[in-house]
Amino acid sequence: MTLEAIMWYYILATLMGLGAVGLCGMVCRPHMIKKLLMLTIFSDAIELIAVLAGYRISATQPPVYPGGVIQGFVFPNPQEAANFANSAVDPLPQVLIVTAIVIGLAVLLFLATLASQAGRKFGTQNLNKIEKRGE
Amino acid sequence: MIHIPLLIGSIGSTAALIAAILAMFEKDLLKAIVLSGIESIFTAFLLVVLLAPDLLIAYVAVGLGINSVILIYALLRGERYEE
Amino acid sequence: MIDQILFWFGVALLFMGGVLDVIASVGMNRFRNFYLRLHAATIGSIGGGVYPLVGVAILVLGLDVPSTFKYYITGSALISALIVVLTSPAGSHILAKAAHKSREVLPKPAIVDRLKEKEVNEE
Amino acid sequence: MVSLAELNYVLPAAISIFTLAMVIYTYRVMKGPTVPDMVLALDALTVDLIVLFMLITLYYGTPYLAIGAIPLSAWVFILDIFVAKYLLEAKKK
Repeated sequence: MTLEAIMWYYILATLMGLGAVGLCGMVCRPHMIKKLLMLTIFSDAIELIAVLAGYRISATQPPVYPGGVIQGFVFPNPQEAANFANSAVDPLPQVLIVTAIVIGLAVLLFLATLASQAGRKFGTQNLNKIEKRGE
Repeated sequence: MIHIPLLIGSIGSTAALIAAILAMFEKDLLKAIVLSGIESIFTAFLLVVLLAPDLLIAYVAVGLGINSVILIYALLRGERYEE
Repeated sequence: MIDQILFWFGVALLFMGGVLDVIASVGMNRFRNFYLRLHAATIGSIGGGVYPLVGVAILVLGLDVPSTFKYYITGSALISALIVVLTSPAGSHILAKAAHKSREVLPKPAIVDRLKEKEVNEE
Repeated sequence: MVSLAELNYVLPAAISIFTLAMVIYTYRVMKGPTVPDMVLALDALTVDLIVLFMLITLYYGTPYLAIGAIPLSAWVFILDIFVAKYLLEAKKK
Protein backbone atom coordinates (compact mmCIF):
# COMPACT_ATOMS: atom_id res chain seq x y z
CA MET A 1 0.00 0.00 0.00
CA THR A 2 1.49 3.30 -1.03
CA LEU A 3 1.76 6.41 1.14
CA GLU A 4 -0.98 8.26 -0.75
CA ALA A 5 -3.42 5.41 -0.15
CA ILE A 6 -2.64 5.42 3.59
CA MET A 7 -3.28 9.17 3.81
CA TRP A 8 -6.51 8.84 1.82
CA TYR A 9 -7.82 6.18 4.23
CA TYR A 10 -6.71 8.33 7.20
CA ILE A 11 -8.79 11.27 5.93
CA LEU A 12 -11.77 8.93 5.44
CA ALA A 13 -11.41 7.57 8.99
CA THR A 14 -11.25 11.03 10.59
CA LEU A 15 -14.30 12.18 8.64
CA MET A 16 -16.23 9.12 9.80
CA GLY A 17 -15.18 9.96 13.37
CA LEU A 18 -16.50 13.50 12.82
CA GLY A 19 -19.87 12.09 11.77
CA ALA A 20 -19.93 9.79 14.81
CA VAL A 21 -19.20 12.72 17.15
CA GLY A 22 -22.03 14.71 15.57
CA LEU A 23 -24.52 11.87 15.91
CA CYS A 24 -23.54 11.13 19.54
CA GLY A 25 -23.80 14.78 20.57
CA MET A 26 -27.15 15.14 18.82
CA VAL A 27 -28.61 12.26 20.84
CA CYS A 28 -27.21 12.59 24.37
CA ARG A 29 -26.87 16.34 25.13
CA PRO A 30 -29.85 18.02 26.80
CA HIS A 31 -29.56 21.62 25.55
CA MET A 32 -31.42 22.54 22.34
CA ILE A 33 -28.69 24.78 20.88
CA LYS A 34 -26.11 22.02 21.40
CA LYS A 35 -28.33 19.65 19.42
CA LEU A 36 -28.56 22.13 16.53
CA LEU A 37 -24.76 22.68 16.61
CA MET A 38 -24.12 18.95 16.38
CA LEU A 39 -26.64 18.73 13.50
CA THR A 40 -24.53 21.15 11.45
CA ILE A 41 -21.35 19.18 12.23
CA PHE A 42 -23.01 15.92 11.17
CA SER A 43 -24.17 17.37 7.84
CA ASP A 44 -20.69 18.78 7.18
CA ALA A 45 -19.15 15.35 7.73
CA ILE A 46 -21.59 13.69 5.33
CA GLU A 47 -20.88 16.29 2.63
CA LEU A 48 -17.13 15.85 2.97
CA ILE A 49 -17.34 12.06 2.73
CA ALA A 50 -19.39 12.37 -0.47
CA VAL A 51 -16.92 14.85 -2.00
CA LEU A 52 -13.94 12.69 -1.00
CA ALA A 53 -15.51 9.74 -2.83
CA GLY A 54 -15.21 11.61 -6.12
CA TYR A 55 -11.59 12.73 -5.74
CA ARG A 56 -8.74 11.31 -7.84
CA ILE A 57 -5.08 11.62 -6.93
CA SER A 58 -4.09 12.22 -10.56
CA ALA A 59 -6.61 15.04 -11.06
CA THR A 60 -5.37 18.59 -11.58
CA GLN A 61 -8.48 20.65 -12.27
CA PRO A 62 -12.09 21.09 -11.07
CA PRO A 63 -14.93 19.81 -13.26
CA VAL A 64 -15.36 23.09 -15.18
CA TYR A 65 -14.44 23.06 -18.87
CA PRO A 66 -11.90 25.85 -19.50
CA GLY A 67 -13.46 27.06 -22.74
CA GLY A 68 -16.84 28.67 -22.42
CA VAL A 69 -17.42 32.33 -21.87
CA ILE A 70 -13.94 33.52 -20.88
CA GLN A 71 -11.96 32.30 -23.88
CA GLY A 72 -14.71 32.59 -26.50
CA PHE A 73 -17.36 29.95 -27.07
CA VAL A 74 -15.65 26.95 -28.72
CA PHE A 75 -16.87 23.36 -28.86
CA PRO A 76 -14.22 20.75 -28.04
CA ASN A 77 -13.33 17.98 -30.44
CA PRO A 78 -13.48 14.43 -28.99
CA GLN A 79 -9.74 14.25 -28.27
CA GLU A 80 -9.80 17.43 -26.14
CA ALA A 81 -12.92 16.26 -24.34
CA ALA A 82 -11.27 12.95 -23.49
CA ASN A 83 -8.16 14.73 -22.18
CA PHE A 84 -10.31 16.99 -20.00
CA ALA A 85 -12.29 14.05 -18.61
CA ASN A 86 -9.05 12.26 -17.71
CA SER A 87 -7.65 15.21 -15.73
CA ALA A 88 -10.73 16.37 -13.80
CA VAL A 89 -12.44 15.04 -10.67
CA ASP A 90 -15.83 13.31 -10.70
CA PRO A 91 -18.62 15.96 -10.88
CA LEU A 92 -21.60 13.83 -9.77
CA PRO A 93 -21.18 13.98 -5.92
CA GLN A 94 -20.59 17.73 -6.02
CA VAL A 95 -23.83 18.30 -7.94
CA LEU A 96 -25.73 16.23 -5.37
CA ILE A 97 -24.24 18.06 -2.38
CA VAL A 98 -25.09 21.61 -3.54
CA THR A 99 -28.79 20.99 -2.90
CA ALA A 100 -28.03 19.38 0.48
CA ILE A 101 -26.28 22.54 1.74
CA VAL A 102 -29.25 24.80 0.92
CA ILE A 103 -31.83 22.38 2.37
CA GLY A 104 -29.71 22.15 5.53
CA LEU A 105 -29.90 25.93 5.90
CA ALA A 106 -33.71 25.85 5.66
CA VAL A 107 -34.04 23.05 8.25
CA LEU A 108 -31.69 24.84 10.64
CA LEU A 109 -33.65 28.10 10.30
CA PHE A 110 -36.95 26.36 11.14
CA LEU A 111 -35.55 24.50 14.15
CA ALA A 112 -33.85 27.64 15.47
CA THR A 113 -37.17 29.48 15.34
CA LEU A 114 -38.77 26.69 17.40
CA ALA A 115 -35.94 26.82 19.96
CA SER A 116 -36.24 30.59 20.24
CA GLN A 117 -39.99 30.37 20.88
CA ALA A 118 -39.47 27.63 23.48
CA GLY A 119 -36.94 29.80 25.28
CA ARG A 120 -39.33 32.73 25.30
CA LYS A 121 -42.22 30.64 26.65
CA PHE A 122 -40.49 28.46 29.27
CA GLY A 123 -37.56 30.70 30.21
CA THR A 124 -35.05 27.92 29.55
CA GLN A 125 -33.87 25.84 26.62
CA ASN A 126 -32.72 22.80 28.57
CA LEU A 127 -34.95 19.81 27.82
CA ASN A 128 -34.46 18.19 31.26
CA LYS A 129 -35.69 21.32 33.03
CA ILE A 130 -38.69 21.60 30.71
CA GLU A 131 -39.66 17.98 31.51
CA LYS A 132 -39.42 18.58 35.29
CA ARG A 133 -41.50 21.73 34.95
CA GLY A 134 -44.47 19.82 33.49
CA GLU A 135 -44.86 17.47 36.49
CA MET B 1 7.72 13.36 -3.90
CA ILE B 2 4.81 13.46 -1.48
CA HIS B 3 1.40 14.65 -2.67
CA ILE B 4 0.93 18.01 -0.93
CA PRO B 5 -2.92 18.33 -1.03
CA LEU B 6 -3.43 15.01 0.75
CA LEU B 7 -0.86 15.99 3.42
CA ILE B 8 -2.47 19.31 4.31
CA GLY B 9 -5.90 17.68 3.94
CA SER B 10 -5.03 15.15 6.65
CA ILE B 11 -3.82 17.97 8.95
CA GLY B 12 -7.09 19.86 8.40
CA SER B 13 -9.33 16.86 9.04
CA THR B 14 -7.47 16.06 12.29
CA ALA B 15 -7.95 19.64 13.53
CA ALA B 16 -11.66 19.50 12.63
CA LEU B 17 -12.11 16.26 14.58
CA ILE B 18 -10.39 17.67 17.70
CA ALA B 19 -12.50 20.85 17.53
CA ALA B 20 -15.72 18.82 17.24
CA ILE B 21 -14.84 16.69 20.28
CA LEU B 22 -14.03 19.81 22.32
CA ALA B 23 -17.29 21.44 21.26
CA MET B 24 -19.25 18.38 22.39
CA PHE B 25 -17.90 18.43 25.97
CA GLU B 26 -18.04 22.22 26.44
CA LYS B 27 -20.43 23.59 29.08
CA ASP B 28 -20.45 27.22 27.88
CA LEU B 29 -22.62 27.41 24.76
CA LEU B 30 -21.06 30.59 23.33
CA LYS B 31 -17.62 28.93 23.47
CA ALA B 32 -19.09 25.86 21.76
CA ILE B 33 -20.40 28.01 18.89
CA VAL B 34 -16.97 29.59 18.40
CA LEU B 35 -15.35 26.12 18.50
CA SER B 36 -17.69 24.93 15.78
CA GLY B 37 -16.38 27.90 13.77
CA ILE B 38 -12.99 26.16 13.62
CA GLU B 39 -14.69 23.09 12.25
CA SER B 40 -16.41 25.17 9.54
CA ILE B 41 -13.13 26.82 8.55
CA PHE B 42 -11.31 23.52 8.13
CA THR B 43 -14.28 22.13 6.18
CA ALA B 44 -13.94 25.00 3.68
CA PHE B 45 -10.20 24.27 3.55
CA LEU B 46 -10.87 20.62 2.69
CA LEU B 47 -13.35 21.64 -0.01
CA VAL B 48 -10.62 23.70 -1.70
CA VAL B 49 -8.10 20.89 -1.42
CA LEU B 50 -10.53 18.35 -2.91
CA LEU B 51 -11.17 20.62 -5.97
CA ALA B 52 -14.82 21.69 -5.52
CA PRO B 53 -15.06 25.45 -6.24
CA ASP B 54 -18.81 25.71 -6.89
CA LEU B 55 -19.52 23.85 -3.64
CA LEU B 56 -17.11 26.20 -1.87
CA ILE B 57 -19.08 29.32 -2.80
CA ALA B 58 -22.34 27.88 -1.45
CA TYR B 59 -20.64 26.62 1.73
CA VAL B 60 -18.86 29.91 2.48
CA ALA B 61 -22.07 31.89 2.10
CA VAL B 62 -24.17 29.48 4.18
CA GLY B 63 -22.07 27.43 6.55
CA LEU B 64 -19.42 29.90 7.59
CA GLY B 65 -21.53 33.00 8.18
CA ILE B 66 -25.23 32.38 8.54
CA ASN B 67 -25.18 29.25 10.74
CA SER B 68 -23.27 30.91 13.58
CA VAL B 69 -25.42 34.05 13.38
CA ILE B 70 -28.66 32.03 13.58
CA LEU B 71 -27.42 30.02 16.56
CA ILE B 72 -26.27 33.12 18.49
CA TYR B 73 -29.60 34.81 17.80
CA ALA B 74 -31.50 31.77 19.10
CA LEU B 75 -29.27 31.67 22.18
CA LEU B 76 -30.32 35.21 23.17
CA ARG B 77 -33.72 33.92 24.40
CA GLY B 78 -32.40 31.18 26.65
CA GLU B 79 -29.62 30.56 29.12
CA ARG B 80 -25.91 30.54 28.36
CA TYR B 81 -24.63 27.71 30.57
CA GLU B 82 -25.59 24.06 30.25
CA GLU B 83 -25.88 22.00 33.41
CA MET C 1 14.12 41.62 -17.30
CA ILE C 2 11.10 43.35 -15.80
CA ASP C 3 9.45 39.94 -15.40
CA GLN C 4 12.30 38.65 -13.25
CA ILE C 5 12.11 41.76 -11.05
CA LEU C 6 8.34 41.43 -10.59
CA PHE C 7 8.57 37.69 -9.82
CA TRP C 8 11.30 37.93 -7.19
CA PHE C 9 9.76 41.04 -5.59
CA GLY C 10 6.49 39.14 -5.19
CA VAL C 11 8.27 36.11 -3.71
CA ALA C 12 10.09 38.34 -1.21
CA LEU C 13 6.81 39.97 -0.15
CA LEU C 14 5.19 36.52 0.21
CA PHE C 15 7.93 35.17 2.47
CA MET C 16 8.03 38.36 4.55
CA GLY C 17 4.31 37.88 5.15
CA GLY C 18 4.88 34.26 6.16
CA VAL C 19 7.54 35.17 8.71
CA LEU C 20 5.33 37.94 10.16
CA ASP C 21 2.46 35.46 10.41
CA VAL C 22 4.49 32.91 12.38
CA ILE C 23 5.71 35.71 14.70
CA ALA C 24 2.13 36.87 15.28
CA SER C 25 0.92 33.34 16.01
CA VAL C 26 3.66 32.79 18.58
CA GLY C 27 2.86 36.16 20.14
CA MET C 28 -0.80 35.21 20.35
CA ASN C 29 0.25 32.34 22.62
CA ARG C 30 2.81 34.27 24.67
CA PHE C 31 0.90 37.40 25.72
CA ARG C 32 -0.90 37.29 29.05
CA ASN C 33 -4.01 39.41 28.58
CA PHE C 34 -6.77 40.00 26.05
CA TYR C 35 -5.91 43.66 25.56
CA LEU C 36 -2.30 42.74 24.82
CA ARG C 37 -3.35 40.09 22.32
CA LEU C 38 -5.09 42.75 20.21
CA HIS C 39 -1.61 43.85 19.17
CA ALA C 40 -0.70 40.37 17.90
CA ALA C 41 -4.02 40.08 16.06
CA THR C 42 -3.30 43.30 14.17
CA ILE C 43 0.05 41.95 12.95
CA GLY C 44 -1.58 38.63 12.08
CA SER C 45 -4.28 40.15 9.88
CA ILE C 46 -2.43 43.07 8.26
CA GLY C 47 1.14 41.80 8.11
CA GLY C 48 0.20 38.15 7.65
CA GLY C 49 -2.78 38.61 5.34
CA VAL C 50 -2.46 41.72 3.22
CA TYR C 51 1.27 41.58 2.38
CA PRO C 52 1.15 38.01 0.98
CA LEU C 53 -1.97 38.81 -1.04
CA VAL C 54 -0.27 41.80 -2.68
CA GLY C 55 2.80 39.61 -3.14
CA VAL C 56 0.78 36.94 -4.98
CA ALA C 57 -0.84 39.64 -7.14
CA ILE C 58 2.60 40.96 -8.19
CA LEU C 59 4.17 37.48 -8.55
CA VAL C 60 1.62 36.25 -11.08
CA LEU C 61 2.27 39.20 -13.42
CA GLY C 62 5.75 37.88 -14.24
CA LEU C 63 4.72 34.30 -15.04
CA ASP C 64 4.49 32.76 -18.50
CA VAL C 65 0.79 31.80 -18.42
CA PRO C 66 -2.31 32.85 -20.45
CA SER C 67 -3.47 36.38 -19.76
CA THR C 68 -6.94 35.33 -18.50
CA PHE C 69 -5.36 33.30 -15.67
CA LYS C 70 -2.94 36.12 -14.84
CA TYR C 71 -5.40 39.00 -14.51
CA TYR C 72 -8.02 36.80 -12.81
CA ILE C 73 -5.65 35.98 -9.95
CA THR C 74 -4.37 39.57 -9.71
CA GLY C 75 -7.86 41.07 -9.52
CA SER C 76 -9.24 38.68 -6.90
CA ALA C 77 -6.13 39.01 -4.72
CA LEU C 78 -6.20 42.80 -4.78
CA ILE C 79 -9.95 42.98 -4.01
CA SER C 80 -9.54 40.57 -1.07
CA ALA C 81 -6.64 42.63 0.30
CA LEU C 82 -8.69 45.84 0.05
CA ILE C 83 -11.67 44.29 1.89
CA VAL C 84 -9.45 42.90 4.68
CA VAL C 85 -7.76 46.31 5.15
CA LEU C 86 -11.11 48.05 5.45
CA THR C 87 -12.90 45.62 7.81
CA SER C 88 -10.17 44.29 10.14
CA PRO C 89 -9.79 47.40 12.41
CA ALA C 90 -13.57 47.76 12.72
CA GLY C 91 -13.96 44.18 13.95
CA SER C 92 -11.15 44.44 16.49
CA HIS C 93 -12.43 47.73 17.90
CA ILE C 94 -16.04 46.59 18.29
CA LEU C 95 -14.91 43.39 20.02
CA ALA C 96 -12.64 45.28 22.45
CA LYS C 97 -15.35 47.77 23.31
CA ALA C 98 -17.92 45.04 23.97
CA ALA C 99 -15.47 43.02 26.09
CA HIS C 100 -14.71 46.04 28.26
CA LYS C 101 -18.26 47.27 28.57
CA SER C 102 -19.83 43.93 29.51
CA ARG C 103 -17.10 43.16 32.15
CA GLU C 104 -16.32 39.90 30.30
CA VAL C 105 -12.56 40.55 30.46
CA LEU C 106 -11.09 42.76 33.16
CA PRO C 107 -7.82 44.63 32.50
CA LYS C 108 -5.88 42.88 35.26
CA PRO C 109 -2.68 44.89 36.05
CA ALA C 110 -4.37 48.29 35.74
CA ILE C 111 -3.56 51.39 37.78
CA VAL C 112 -6.34 53.64 36.50
CA ASP C 113 -9.35 52.90 34.27
CA ARG C 114 -10.84 56.12 32.89
CA LEU C 115 -13.47 54.39 30.73
CA LYS C 116 -15.01 52.60 33.73
CA GLU C 117 -15.09 55.84 35.77
CA LYS C 118 -16.84 57.59 32.90
CA GLU C 119 -19.53 54.86 32.70
CA VAL C 120 -20.10 54.97 36.46
CA ASN C 121 -20.46 58.75 36.40
CA GLU C 122 -23.02 58.62 33.60
CA GLU C 123 -25.19 56.15 35.49
CA MET D 1 9.17 35.31 -18.91
CA VAL D 2 9.47 33.17 -15.80
CA SER D 3 8.07 29.69 -16.41
CA LEU D 4 5.45 28.09 -14.18
CA ALA D 5 7.82 25.25 -13.23
CA GLU D 6 9.99 27.67 -11.27
CA LEU D 7 7.20 28.02 -8.72
CA ASN D 8 7.81 24.42 -7.62
CA TYR D 9 10.77 25.60 -5.56
CA VAL D 10 8.76 28.35 -3.85
CA LEU D 11 5.28 26.98 -3.22
CA PRO D 12 5.90 23.98 -0.87
CA ALA D 13 7.90 26.18 1.52
CA ALA D 14 5.25 28.94 1.53
CA ILE D 15 2.37 26.47 2.01
CA SER D 16 4.15 24.76 4.92
CA ILE D 17 4.89 28.12 6.64
CA PHE D 18 1.27 29.23 6.49
CA THR D 19 -0.02 25.81 7.60
CA LEU D 20 2.30 25.94 10.63
CA ALA D 21 0.89 29.36 11.56
CA MET D 22 -2.65 28.00 11.20
CA VAL D 23 -1.92 25.12 13.57
CA ILE D 24 -0.49 27.48 16.24
CA TYR D 25 -3.53 29.78 15.96
CA THR D 26 -5.79 26.72 16.31
CA TYR D 27 -4.09 25.87 19.62
CA ARG D 28 -4.95 29.34 20.96
CA VAL D 29 -8.58 29.08 19.84
CA MET D 30 -8.97 25.73 21.58
CA LYS D 31 -7.25 26.88 24.78
CA GLY D 32 -8.36 30.51 25.13
CA PRO D 33 -9.67 31.38 28.60
CA THR D 34 -12.40 33.83 27.56
CA VAL D 35 -14.67 34.23 24.54
CA PRO D 36 -13.12 37.40 22.97
CA ASP D 37 -9.69 35.72 22.86
CA MET D 38 -11.12 32.84 20.85
CA VAL D 39 -12.94 35.12 18.40
CA LEU D 40 -9.81 37.24 17.90
CA ALA D 41 -7.71 34.18 17.04
CA LEU D 42 -10.47 32.88 14.76
CA ASP D 43 -10.29 36.07 12.66
CA ALA D 44 -6.56 35.70 12.14
CA LEU D 45 -7.15 32.04 11.21
CA THR D 46 -9.64 33.04 8.53
CA VAL D 47 -7.31 35.65 7.03
CA ASP D 48 -4.66 32.93 6.78
CA LEU D 49 -7.15 30.74 4.94
CA ILE D 50 -7.61 33.42 2.24
CA VAL D 51 -3.85 33.40 1.55
CA LEU D 52 -3.85 29.60 1.40
CA PHE D 53 -6.64 29.71 -1.22
CA MET D 54 -4.38 31.76 -3.49
CA LEU D 55 -1.39 29.47 -2.93
CA ILE D 56 -3.39 26.29 -3.66
CA THR D 57 -4.73 27.99 -6.81
CA LEU D 58 -1.15 28.60 -7.98
CA TYR D 59 -0.23 25.00 -7.09
CA TYR D 60 -2.97 23.44 -9.21
CA GLY D 61 -2.61 26.04 -11.99
CA THR D 62 -6.34 26.51 -12.59
CA PRO D 63 -8.09 29.88 -12.11
CA TYR D 64 -11.48 28.70 -10.85
CA LEU D 65 -10.42 28.01 -7.27
CA ALA D 66 -9.59 31.66 -6.53
CA ILE D 67 -13.22 32.76 -6.70
CA GLY D 68 -13.90 31.69 -3.10
CA ALA D 69 -11.54 34.30 -1.66
CA ILE D 70 -13.76 37.33 -2.21
CA PRO D 71 -16.94 36.13 -0.37
CA LEU D 72 -14.77 34.67 2.39
CA SER D 73 -13.00 38.00 2.97
CA ALA D 74 -16.37 39.74 3.05
CA TRP D 75 -17.77 37.31 5.68
CA VAL D 76 -14.77 37.19 8.06
CA PHE D 77 -15.88 39.78 10.59
CA ILE D 78 -19.58 38.88 10.84
CA LEU D 79 -18.88 36.76 13.94
CA ASP D 80 -17.22 39.72 15.74
CA ILE D 81 -20.30 41.87 15.35
CA PHE D 82 -22.73 39.25 16.62
CA VAL D 83 -20.60 38.11 19.56
CA ALA D 84 -20.28 41.78 20.61
CA LYS D 85 -24.06 42.17 20.27
CA TYR D 86 -24.63 39.05 22.40
CA LEU D 87 -22.29 40.26 25.15
CA LEU D 88 -23.94 43.69 25.36
CA GLU D 89 -27.51 42.29 25.28
CA ALA D 90 -26.80 39.63 27.90
CA LYS D 91 -25.37 42.26 30.23
CA LYS D 92 -28.53 44.36 29.92
CA LYS D 93 -30.89 41.55 31.02
